[in-house]
Amino acid sequence: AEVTDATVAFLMPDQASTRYEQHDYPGFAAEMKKLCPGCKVLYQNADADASRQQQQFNSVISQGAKAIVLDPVDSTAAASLVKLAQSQGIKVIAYDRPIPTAPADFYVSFNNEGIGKAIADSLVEHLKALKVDPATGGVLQINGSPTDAAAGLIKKGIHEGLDNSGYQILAEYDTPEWAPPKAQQWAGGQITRFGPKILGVVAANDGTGGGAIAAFKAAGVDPVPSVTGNDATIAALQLIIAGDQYNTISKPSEIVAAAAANVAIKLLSGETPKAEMTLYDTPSQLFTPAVVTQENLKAEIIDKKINTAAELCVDRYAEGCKKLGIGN
Amino acid sequence: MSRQVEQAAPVPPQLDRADVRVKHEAGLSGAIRAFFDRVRSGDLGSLPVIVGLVIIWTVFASINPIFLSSSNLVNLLFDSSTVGVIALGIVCVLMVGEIDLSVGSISGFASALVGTLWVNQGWPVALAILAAIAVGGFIGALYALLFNRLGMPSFVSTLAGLLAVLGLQLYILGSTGSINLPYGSNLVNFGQLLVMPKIVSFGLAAVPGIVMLITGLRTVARRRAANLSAPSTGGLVTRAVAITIVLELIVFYLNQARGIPWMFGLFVGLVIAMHYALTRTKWGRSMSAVGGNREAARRAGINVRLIYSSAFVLCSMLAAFGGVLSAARLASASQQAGTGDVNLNAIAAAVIGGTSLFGGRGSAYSALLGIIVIQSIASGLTLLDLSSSLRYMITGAVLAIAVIVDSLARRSRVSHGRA
Amino acid sequence: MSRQVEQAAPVPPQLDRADVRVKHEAGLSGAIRAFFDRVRSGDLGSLPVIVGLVIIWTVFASINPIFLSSSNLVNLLFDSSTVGVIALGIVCVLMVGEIDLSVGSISGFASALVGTLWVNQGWPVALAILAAIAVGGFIGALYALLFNRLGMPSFVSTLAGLLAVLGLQLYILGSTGSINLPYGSNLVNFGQLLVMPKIVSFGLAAVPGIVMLITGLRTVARRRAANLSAPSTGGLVTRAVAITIVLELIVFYLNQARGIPWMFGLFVGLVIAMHYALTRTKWGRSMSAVGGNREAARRAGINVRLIYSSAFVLCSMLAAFGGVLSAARLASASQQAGTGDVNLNAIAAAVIGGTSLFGGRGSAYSALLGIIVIQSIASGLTLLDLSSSLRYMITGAVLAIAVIVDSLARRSRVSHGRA
Amino acid sequence: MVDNPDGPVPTGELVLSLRGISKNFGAVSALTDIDLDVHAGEVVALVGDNGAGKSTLVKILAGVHQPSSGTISFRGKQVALADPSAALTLGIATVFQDLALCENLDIVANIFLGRELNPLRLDEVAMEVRAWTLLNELSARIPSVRVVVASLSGGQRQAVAIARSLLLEPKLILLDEPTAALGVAQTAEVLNLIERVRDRGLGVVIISHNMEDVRAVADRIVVLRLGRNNGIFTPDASNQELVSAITGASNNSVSRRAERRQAQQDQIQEPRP
Amino acid sequence: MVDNPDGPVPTGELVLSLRGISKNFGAVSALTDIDLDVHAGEVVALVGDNGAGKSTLVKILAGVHQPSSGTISFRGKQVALADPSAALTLGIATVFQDLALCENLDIVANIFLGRELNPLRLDEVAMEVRAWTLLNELSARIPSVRVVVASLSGGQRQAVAIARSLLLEPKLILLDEPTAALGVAQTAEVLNLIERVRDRGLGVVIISHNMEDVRAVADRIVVLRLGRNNGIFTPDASNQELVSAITGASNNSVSRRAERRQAQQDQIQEPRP
Ligand SMILES: Nc1ncnc2c1ncn2[C@@H]1O[C@H](COP(=O)(O)OP(=O)(O)OP(=O)(O)O)[C@@H](O)[C@H]1O
Ligand SMILES: Nc1ncnc2c1ncn2[C@@H]1O[C@H](COP(=O)(O)OP(=O)(O)OP(=O)(O)O)[C@@H](O)[C@H]1O
Ligand SMILES: [Mg+2]
Ligand SMILES: [Mg+2]
Repeated sequence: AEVTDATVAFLMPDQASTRYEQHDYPGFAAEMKKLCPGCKVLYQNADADASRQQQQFNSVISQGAKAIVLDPVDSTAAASLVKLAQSQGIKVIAYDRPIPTAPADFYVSFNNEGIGKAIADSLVEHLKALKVDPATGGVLQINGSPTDAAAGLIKKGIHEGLDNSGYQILAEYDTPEWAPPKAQQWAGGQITRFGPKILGVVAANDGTGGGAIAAFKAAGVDPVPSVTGNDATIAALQLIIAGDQYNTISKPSEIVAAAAANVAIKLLSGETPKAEMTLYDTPSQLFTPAVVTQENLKAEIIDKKINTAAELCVDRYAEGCKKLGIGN
Repeated sequence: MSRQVEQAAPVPPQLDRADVRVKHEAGLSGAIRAFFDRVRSGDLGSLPVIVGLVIIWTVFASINPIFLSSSNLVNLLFDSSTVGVIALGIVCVLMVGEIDLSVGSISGFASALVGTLWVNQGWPVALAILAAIAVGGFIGALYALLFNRLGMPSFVSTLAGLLAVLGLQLYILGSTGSINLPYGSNLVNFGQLLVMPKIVSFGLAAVPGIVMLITGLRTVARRRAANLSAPSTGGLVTRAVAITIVLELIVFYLNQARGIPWMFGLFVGLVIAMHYALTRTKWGRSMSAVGGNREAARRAGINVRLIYSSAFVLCSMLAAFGGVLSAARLASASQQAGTGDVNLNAIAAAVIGGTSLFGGRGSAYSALLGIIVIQSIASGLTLLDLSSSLRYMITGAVLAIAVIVDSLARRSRVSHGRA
Repeated sequence: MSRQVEQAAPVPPQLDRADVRVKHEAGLSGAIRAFFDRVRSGDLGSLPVIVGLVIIWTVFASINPIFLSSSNLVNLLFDSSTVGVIALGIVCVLMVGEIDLSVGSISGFASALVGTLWVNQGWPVALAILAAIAVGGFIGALYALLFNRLGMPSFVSTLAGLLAVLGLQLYILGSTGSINLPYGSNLVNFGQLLVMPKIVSFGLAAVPGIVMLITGLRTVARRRAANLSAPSTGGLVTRAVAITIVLELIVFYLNQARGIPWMFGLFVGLVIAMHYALTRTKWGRSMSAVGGNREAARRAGINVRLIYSSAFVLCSMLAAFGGVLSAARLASASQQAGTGDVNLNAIAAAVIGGTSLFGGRGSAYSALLGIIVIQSIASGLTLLDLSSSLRYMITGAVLAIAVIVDSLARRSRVSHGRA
Repeated sequence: MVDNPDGPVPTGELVLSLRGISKNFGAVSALTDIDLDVHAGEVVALVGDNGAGKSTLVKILAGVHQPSSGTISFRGKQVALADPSAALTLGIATVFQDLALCENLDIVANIFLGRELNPLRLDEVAMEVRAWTLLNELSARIPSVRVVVASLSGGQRQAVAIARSLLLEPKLILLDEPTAALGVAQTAEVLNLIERVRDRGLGVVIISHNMEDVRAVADRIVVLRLGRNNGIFTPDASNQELVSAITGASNNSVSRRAERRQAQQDQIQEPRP
Repeated sequence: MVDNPDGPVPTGELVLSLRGISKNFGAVSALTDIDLDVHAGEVVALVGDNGAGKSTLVKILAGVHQPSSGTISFRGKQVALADPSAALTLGIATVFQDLALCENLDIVANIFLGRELNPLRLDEVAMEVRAWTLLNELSARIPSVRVVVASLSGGQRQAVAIARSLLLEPKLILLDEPTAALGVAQTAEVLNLIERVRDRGLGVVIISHNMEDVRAVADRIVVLRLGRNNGIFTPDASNQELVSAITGASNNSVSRRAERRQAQQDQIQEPRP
């Protein structure tokens, strides 16, 4: 059956990065508009509060949502939301983070654990390429918030990447609330502690990575050891251009969001969307994000039109851009 | 004795009506006139907050009528109950002029405890809940000890507690991250589904009016017998009937959807019990006295330390219980439970409802009213598609508006010489 | 006049030494004896917090000697300066018995403003900073308006502000998320690298002692002339020398590493200025008076509203300035700036340092001491490899320990009849 | 408001004049239709039972409360005393019954509150000297002026409050039970002081429950009863008269007590010689 | 502590006995080596200059402060008054100079504070009736007992504080300037009351600056000066004697003022007839 006027909700978890409001939601809304101009999209962000997400979930049901795309704040707590919705015949599409204990109707995501592993692997390869001797030191690991499930996944992935890499983890830190100043302070402490033994830093997102870079700069360490990131924020891309940050992860969320919109429409019209695999008993479609370094920044970001050269190459970064062949 | 002799006027009929300077209003019309007098002089109790609430509701409903749909309101009641219970504990510590910044952590820790003990260790659920509440009480006792024996300001001790208890929560959840409470278990049903049968809710809604009438009439009789002035029976009956009608209408409306959550019923029950304890018992009197003038209370022979201890312990126990309810509501005990703005919301609810941060002035109802204000704002805004930045700004503005009415009323009270 | 006649004793030499009941200690040995008397009776000022700090430092240093390495201490000073400036503003509002819960949001908003105006819009950096501070002041003026005109409790208005300003911050950062402040720019260098030349730092470390000596001697002379008792010159010199030696030693030690950050110098300068303003000016006197007894201050003809306004505006301006410094420190203006525990840390710093939450008692130095306690704990723990759960627990415990000494001293003061 | 508020006040001029002042607190009418005149160089005593409204009247004159109705004229001009600083600016100094001191500040700070010398760099030495002078004038027994008011005895606090009011050069001084907590010597000094102040041409309003003191210093005694004017007496009115006006009955506890004591003493003396 | 604290006190028994009580506040010695005895059925007046230490002594007896040294015996047994409730349990009721009322509570609640009727379901009606009875006994003029103490006049508050102390059945009553803020009628009632209480065999300690009242009710007058015992007088001691003991000099402000007034009156009277 053709869907013409359904209400679909898009529930995002937090503000920790801008992607949800800058990329995911616009991407989702645009795709919905294309697929079903008469449909209504409800957007909510739970600001990292599981109870608020529950409230928003109930609220969109009151508003007549027939399909809900849910990026859970708390994957466990989301189980009851899934059950609640399904008991009323409402479709739930898990988005970004899986809901392990209650199979949703579909799961679309970038692979968070994969992200963690990817940035760690990328850093390790880089160090090996530079022929950095593992015996001379190790790397720091900066994780996300200790109370954030997604951070837990990334942390797991980073460990996977580092544990058998030959590079020892000097110290590890769960950054409360992903706060960059905390990451900076912690990194500052490690710099006094380990000094030149720090060969690189695996940071779970661009904010904490930026904090680590600031710590190195503040300690007068030059050059700054390689620092990873994740999310491809403009600020991080600029740091990569300037050579201060080593890598980040580009997650053109629009792709996933569009996929979620497709799945939603399919589910609503009674079709079964095509699944690549089954995760936690849920038919799933996972996208692998791209690691961005100086080498592929132009290809991954500019050429794929995720950001424009004009956005990135403001005055101070113009020179770096030129070196990477970005802009005019 | 000497009074009557000195007074030139004819012997006044009642002990408390002897002073010629006081205007007394009699009968029903008098009661109404007295009410308007009070409105003008700003002595209004919780009325201003209710007015603020009505304004907020009207605005939200006019933007999106779903706000007032009974199913949305039922959800609102579910959501209010969990933090509301915590706010009730906050009222206790605020009454004695102290604060507890760690209620969020304690609630999260309690939910983690219930999760581990019940789900992972297989304890009976009731025992797990009791254990969580007991642990909460123990933490409160610790604060009381630090306060009474070492004189540590509660702001500092509970700030330390906030961190330490959060650490404990992460620690016991460490291996699993978060724990599912079994969907379909009584506890989770209680937190998510259970509503009162219609007949029960109608019955309960009649109780306040009836109790008011019975105790009111008894008091009138006793006061008359003791040669004291007494409110008019007419006014009493009118008030009881009015309250019953309003409550029954609310219940009727909510019964259009799922009905009144038992969890909300429990919360209101706790509020009423706390109100009784604060206003009608020696303990409650001592709480106000200690909050108003600690030294005077001590000189009156009140065991000030015991009162502080009771406040801290009660607050922590209610926080723990609120945590259990949140876990039931979410069907999960997670590392995030109790973090975020639980603390601030609980304290804000009490303050918005009219409990003073400086002690000695407050009411159990402030927790109920305050949390409904806060949750109404949250619920109303979820019905609008707003970006987070706008949502924050509007939440702030609406919060301010909700309290402006109350602040203005209080100001007018002060300018009329009632502090 | 009548006094001397009545006193049977020989005419007392000094106006303030006429009462026979007061023991006075004279000379250097007397000063020392008086000091120990004060220690015993618990009247110690900030000494107990310093003792708590020393305990913490000793423990951390014994676990990991790097803690006391001068380079770690220099980091500590950098980190302390940003939140310290915010805590200084909190001291202002606490002095008048109010609170500002939105300092975190304001600081984040200010850093976002500087980021947008300077980096994105190309304003000159100084202008951008001034604009951010001005906007902070405007927000404070708004709180003052709500407080003075509508009587809204500052807890509520600043809670609303916390949300609204956070919304503004997200809004202006909306399109970019976070903004890099350019490495190598003066502002970022100031926040990360700039330290005083050794000679300057030694010079500045001598200033307090010299100023103390000069003003002390002047006061002694004036008091002698006015027939008032005066402290012994010997004690004065001893104290000035002791302070100078201690400061020079600290500076010497820190100069082993990079030296004293200019940012910390700025913070200390602000603390000293605020201390002067609070203790030596009419405005400061009025602040204490309003915080201690608002009605008495009003009856003394103090413009109470103006005082409240100045407190709120100053607090918000310092919060904004602290935000700018944090941005400089981090070389970035992000959506997370000012969220998390900035609020709580700033308020806690002031309270831990000894400023009362209830108004009328406090000191600018409490911001300095308190923030150093808090940052020492954080810094000490970064040097240990701990899981988050342990980290939280230990932070809580250490915080409690840091304050226990102070609490005990205060208790002894109370039991000696000094409230 | 007043053209020349700082000009000298000729003795006998009408400094203050109240007409029809009323004040309600909620349902309680604390003052009803009060009239009162105070002239320069005159001590007016305001007496009345507890709760008669004396302090309320003083607070209205000090700008603390606003009257519900009625007019206040100061030196011939009608004035609105919107807040205490308005009253202070006009030259009305007040010693409040509840003293209105800041317990957390020391004595010097309290005495000079709002009128500190050298606002940008407080002149502590000068203020301390002046504080000692004022307190010694009142014979106050104070160990140190650098202790907080919270640690003072009741009488010491009252002395501080009185010292405060002497600092300013006022036109009118309102003293609400200034000697209630004072010792015998201090009371005598305050009475002396009132006389000196009166002789300097100031208007003085004093409230007291001590009829002896009232008669000693007052030029006119105004009685309030239950918030209303209840007669004006001269100092040579008998105690009996005054007490009747205050309590509203000639057969009152005071007279009864006096009678009973008289009777007892007669009994005791009878058996003796 | 006391074997039979509730037994009746035979008149004349030594109720309270202080030996060598001292109290230091930091560098100030508020009390030095104070001795004091109070017998059952006796009214002891404690007089002294401002800051002489009277209230400090009362606070020590009420358990508010702990003495720095010295011993307290109550009904023959040495006792430690660790806190106010210990003193209350022994049967020592106190009216404090600063009243120690909770401003945020109403009059009834203040009177019954700590001694509420029916702790689990406060009997408000009975308490209100009792409050009115007590206040009427004191002739207090109070519009309503259901207003908060913050809105009362100074005298009304004092009446409430006195009413509080009458509730309990004490063995010893300490009154710290109980009549300072009271009107003439109320003062008379309080003096009556003290006599009634004394006649019931209670010990009473009263502090007052009003020598007339002191002489009217006291059986013994104990003078403190600068924190030390400075003589014990009988009520028939002359004003002159008492004032000299209080101020420590026979040439004091009181005597000078009396002389001056005498001189003035002589002057005035001379030209007349
Ligand atoms: N702020 C207030 N709110 C309500 N009632 C008040 C307020 N202030 C005073 N009153 C009432 O007004 C009346 C007069 O009080 P006021 O203080 O003027 O008495 P007073 O003559 O000074 O008595 P006293 O001799 O006891 O000091 C009292 O009954 C008191 O209860
Ligand atoms: N808590 C305290 N801290 C420091 N000094 C105190 C304290 N309490 C009282 N004092 C001092 O002790 C002395 C005696 O005070 P106290 O209150 O006993 O005097 P008093 O005899 O009651 O005087 P008054 O007649 O004025 O009430 C005073 O000099 C006072 O400053
Ligand atoms: Mg009065
Ligand atoms: Mg006294």
